[in-house]
Amino acid sequence: MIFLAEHAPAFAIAVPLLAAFVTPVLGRISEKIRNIWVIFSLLFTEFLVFILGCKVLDEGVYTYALGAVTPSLTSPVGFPVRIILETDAMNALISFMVLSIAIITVVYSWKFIEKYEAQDRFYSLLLLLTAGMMGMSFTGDFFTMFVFLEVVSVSSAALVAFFKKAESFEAAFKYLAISSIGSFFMLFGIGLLYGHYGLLNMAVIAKEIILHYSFLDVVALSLLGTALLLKLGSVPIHMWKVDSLQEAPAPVSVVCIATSLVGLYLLFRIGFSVFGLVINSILGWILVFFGILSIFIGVAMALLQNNLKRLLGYSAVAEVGYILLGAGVGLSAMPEVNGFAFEALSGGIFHIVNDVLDISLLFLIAGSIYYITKKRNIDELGGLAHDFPSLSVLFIIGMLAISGIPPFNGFASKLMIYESVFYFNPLLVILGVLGSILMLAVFVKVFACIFLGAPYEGEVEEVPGSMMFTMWVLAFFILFLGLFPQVAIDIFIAPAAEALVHPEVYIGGVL
Amino acid sequence: MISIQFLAAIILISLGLSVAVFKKNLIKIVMAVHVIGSGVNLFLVSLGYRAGGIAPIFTDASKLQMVLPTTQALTLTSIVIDFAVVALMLSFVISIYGHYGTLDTQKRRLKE
Amino acid sequence: MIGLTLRTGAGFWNPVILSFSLIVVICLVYFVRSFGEKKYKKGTEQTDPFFSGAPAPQKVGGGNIYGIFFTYMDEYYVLLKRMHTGVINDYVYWFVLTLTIVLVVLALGGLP
Amino acid sequence: MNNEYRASVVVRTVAYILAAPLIVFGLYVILHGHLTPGGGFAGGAIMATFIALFLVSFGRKGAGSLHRNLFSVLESLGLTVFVVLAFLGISNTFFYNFMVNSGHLFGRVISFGVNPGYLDTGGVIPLMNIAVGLEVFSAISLIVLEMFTYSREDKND
Repeated sequence: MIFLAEHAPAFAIAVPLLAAFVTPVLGRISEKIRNIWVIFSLLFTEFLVFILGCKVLDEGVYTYALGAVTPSLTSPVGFPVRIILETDAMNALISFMVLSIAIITVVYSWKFIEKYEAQDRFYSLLLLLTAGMMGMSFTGDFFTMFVFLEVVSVSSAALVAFFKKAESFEAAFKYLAISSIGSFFMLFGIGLLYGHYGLLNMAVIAKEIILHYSFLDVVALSLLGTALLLKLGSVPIHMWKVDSLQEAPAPVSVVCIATSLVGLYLLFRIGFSVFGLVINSILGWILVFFGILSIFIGVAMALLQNNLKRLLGYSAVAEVGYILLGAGVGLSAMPEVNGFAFEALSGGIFHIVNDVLDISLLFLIAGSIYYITKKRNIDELGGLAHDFPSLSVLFIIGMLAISGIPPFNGFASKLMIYESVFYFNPLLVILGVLGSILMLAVFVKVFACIFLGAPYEGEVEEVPGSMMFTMWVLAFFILFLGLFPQVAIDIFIAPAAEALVHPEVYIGGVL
Repeated sequence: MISIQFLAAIILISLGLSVAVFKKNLIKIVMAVHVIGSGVNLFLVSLGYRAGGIAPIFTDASKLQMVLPTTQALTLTSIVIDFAVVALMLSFVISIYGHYGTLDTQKRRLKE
Repeated sequence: MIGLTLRTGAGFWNPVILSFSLIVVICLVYFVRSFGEKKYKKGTEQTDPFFSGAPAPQKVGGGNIYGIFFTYMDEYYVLLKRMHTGVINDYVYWFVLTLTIVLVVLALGGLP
Repeated sequence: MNNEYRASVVVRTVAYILAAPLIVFGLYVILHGHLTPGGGFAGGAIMATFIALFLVSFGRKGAGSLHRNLFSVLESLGLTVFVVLAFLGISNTFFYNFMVNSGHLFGRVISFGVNPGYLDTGGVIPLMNIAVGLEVFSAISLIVLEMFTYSREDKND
């Protein structure tokens, strides 16, 4: 157990990677063995991340040097020369969430993609994507971050094109083109930082930057920050995200939501831990600006849509806006975050968890509706509540949660964001609440069109039990976090926020 | 005085960006992505250049004379990534051409 | 009740109490509802929805909802539709524009 | 469009002549990855050039004799070997070079200073280079093969 906990950061990347390479071989033998293998490897990884998370919550930040004689030998010659994986409460939380979403996706996919070809490659790419996201969340240096970011881009673009329709190829091409341009700009920023400091390790750069902060760092920060805003799909560079969320299979859309979550984590890591000690409130204001823009344009465009998954894609864009709003208020108070700014940041982090649960539930319901009716336009649907009452109950839970209606989880985190942002700037709260109301309007429309009305005439299939099970699991967590928000705050949200607002602890983990 | 290799990298990146914004052909966009990647790679590898440096392999040169091979490793990795991205994008372009019958970026079905 | 009340810095929020009172209110509503008239005939026009005397539509399409909102927000939506062209060139253009804005704002206000 | 596409005799002859040097040079670059510039990716790409040349000179018939399943199995094998080698150092850390200076395979102990470049050094690095070379060779060959056959089929329809 101690051995596993010691090597957990490396294993969390390597186990899905190894599983991804073995999956095509196993798929030739038997589909059942392959499915068991995939789910078992992901469960094992989740167990590793869980014990790593417990260790980190107990003992503080944990660093792991790849290829060293002992894991803790991070800087043998005075500065780190190896690839270092650094774990604190924040990335333990993010990687745990990502793995849970991946497990739910795999269970959902068993039946969902049963009738399609190339299932081996689907699971293989899904595991590769998981490994990439693990790498992105655990990495402690900039270049490894870039590499895993590209692993995630390439594998998720290939997954978006899984249905092999004309539109899915178009969406995948757009996704890959814009995200690789973003990645290369990020690499350019990383190159600037390397040219300035001769190092790539985040913690060491964070330490050096206090002494040598200059215009070069500002350029690097804006390149990195814009590329990450692109990755997480903030307005006005959100169009690729909506396209790919619309055309991807529903489980892949859910995983794409998880990738933007990891992008948010990296943005926080760079904003708080690396540049947190030097940058003033202007970066926070930039995040607040893009957050408000995302809320407004995302919700307004969602109101216009008639394609269910495109509508959900735009609401995912709007939900990211709330996280940016909360975190931006927290960031503008760096380097000393306390009081309302800390509450806003914890609200933002709590909203990451809630957002990924709510949007995932809604996307999985959209996938089930496509599975049973083969239709995606809400005008062609109607009256599904007669035949599928449990699906409509799930949809009500998801829609109330995402629009922030008590007592669901979306309300708890939005309340934290609103109340603390109110002390920062009351106008922002008004805009945020307005966005939330419009979000409810969007989903009332969807509910009325899909589930209400005369019974649906047309061929329907049953929703398989494994798909219903995954959706009920998500709904259970939504209800649990809605009813007991303070439990979540005490156990993992507050330590994660603490880890972000104390960059010196992060720096001390390496040096 | 800005070095000529940095200037070349900046020119390559701006060329790629302008092609990506103004040219309406999917193949040209793939080329633009590749050119941006090459510009960034040129920038990275010229960061690591040191006049009169020695490769850090089986020599007993002093530590200060040897070149830190980090940037070379970075550039090689990023070339590999660039290769993978371009290959995948080209295969998407082949499929798009098969379905749409055109390479024009203006002919799209996903909008608003 | 330790751990059940969410402290938000400015106030507090207890979902358990709210859910409990919600259940109480729902029970109360059902109690009041039970006083209602029970003599209506099922399956006749008495249970049909009332739609100004005309037969009620069986299906409301997504485009039919919030029509008046779109009418009054027309200018805003024209702007939004012009923004979401779905052309890859414009995506790159928006990226470059955002990069410029972030760079200028950070350069003006982010330096020590 | 002629189904039996074949390149001219000049191209085919040059392909025959270049085949052996390409493979040998690719293997050389892979095996000397820990001593000279190059390594798994560069060597694998050089070897995959041979497959591209083969396809160009022998067309569809040549493509028919290459099995894509073989390439995907080789690709998986290369990647698996790479990760397993990284796992083997786990008694210290992941990716720990447990074979260097051990006296066994690729573990020759050398003194500090100039040497002629002994191949028998480097620990797991040469083995990882071989694994990566195998992976890159089969992956690039697979890409070239898929693109080649797809574009040919497209034209014939």
